Amino acid sequence: MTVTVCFFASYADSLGVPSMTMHLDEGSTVLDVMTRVLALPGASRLPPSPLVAVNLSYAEPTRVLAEGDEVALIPPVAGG
Amino acid sequence: MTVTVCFFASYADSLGVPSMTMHLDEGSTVLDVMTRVLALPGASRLPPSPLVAVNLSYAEPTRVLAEGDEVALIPPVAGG
Amino acid sequence: MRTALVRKPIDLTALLAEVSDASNGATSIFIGTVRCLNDGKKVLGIEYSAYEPMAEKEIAEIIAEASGMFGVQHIVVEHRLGELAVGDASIAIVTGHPRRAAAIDAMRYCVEELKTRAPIWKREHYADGSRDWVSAVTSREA
Amino acid sequence: MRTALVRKPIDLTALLAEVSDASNGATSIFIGTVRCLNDGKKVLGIEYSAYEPMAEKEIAEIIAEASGMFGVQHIVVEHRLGELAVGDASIAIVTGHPRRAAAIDAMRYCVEELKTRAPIWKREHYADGSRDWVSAVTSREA
Repeated sequence: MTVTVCFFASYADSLGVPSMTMHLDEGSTVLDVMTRVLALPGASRLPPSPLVAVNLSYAEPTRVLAEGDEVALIPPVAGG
Repeated sequence: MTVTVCFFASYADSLGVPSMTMHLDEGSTVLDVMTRVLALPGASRLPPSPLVAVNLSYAEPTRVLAEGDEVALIPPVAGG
Repeated sequence: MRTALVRKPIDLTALLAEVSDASNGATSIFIGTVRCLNDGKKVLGIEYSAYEPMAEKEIAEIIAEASGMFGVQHIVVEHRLGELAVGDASIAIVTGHPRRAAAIDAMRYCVEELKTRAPIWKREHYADGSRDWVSAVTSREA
Repeated sequence: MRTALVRKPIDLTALLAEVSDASNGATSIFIGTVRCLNDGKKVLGIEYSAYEPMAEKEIAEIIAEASGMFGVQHIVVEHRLGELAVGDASIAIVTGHPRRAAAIDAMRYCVEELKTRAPIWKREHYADGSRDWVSAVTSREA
């Protein structure tokens, strides 16, 4: 299956891209995506367990993904 | 000695005057003023122990008064 | 820091300009307005009056207390007196500070203390033509 | 109740009109502004960005929570994105209710939750020409 992975703010700067398409085995979880992301060039500047949202809601690392999901890595927020 | 006694809002309505001059013996207290006020016509609509301010600050009934003091009876406040 | 009893509409924009400071990160505001219902009675307006010199002194003391407790340098309070209609602002409290917690705490302290201590009174005018002095004790307050 | 991410100056007067209701006795406002100093560094401006659809959803949920917890029907939140200068408002939260406690509690809940949950980021521009992403964890927040 295919998911879209989105990066923002300092994470997008570190990885050099705002998003990427990722091909995953069925049954893959958020943790599987994170493992792949943390192996990318520039990922050494990311924390070991970044916050993640799936389809616009915060999600646990154990969350099982589905075809077409939008997975977003959320840097520490600073709104307001 | 002489003091000025001021009434506001519902107290002024009940007593029919906004203020009065009161002649007192030396050593008189806030309580002495209240006793005199509560004997006035219309005073039956005042509470038995109204709040009092002397010279713009809240004062206890035991407060000893001085010549020229301004004694104000303060109805329940409702600002804001 | 400033307090005033005023007899014209409160100008919130002017108050905001007054607390403005490049070091502020947070501005907190409370506005009290005349509402159309109180204790189930339809209200047409409110007449506010005060023991003016004492009210100004008491509010100035409240502001000084809030400034000391929360370290807030920028506080302005205006309370309107006279005849107000439904929707008119009777009070505005504006605080500014680098941090939000202090700005909000100072605003809340000022409104709570003012409603307890400032010698200000209101007489409501009802749709049935009657008028009544209202107190924080006899009515549930805004 | 409404939330919006906007790219132009926040119009507080319009937001006040939006929460206005004859049954309101209390209006509470929080305004966040870009301040000139953060952690001892002189700030010239801030660039705000967001994961926009999620930020709007998250803020809408926060408003719904505040409405349920405090019974407040009138809440509007605007957060500005893009390049802001010192003194510019980045956020305004306005609540209206018959009673002051609910209006202030709802305002405070919205600002605290928004700062924790909404996926919004800021990059500060400093007087020395450098730029840095700032987080609530690494800086003391306004």
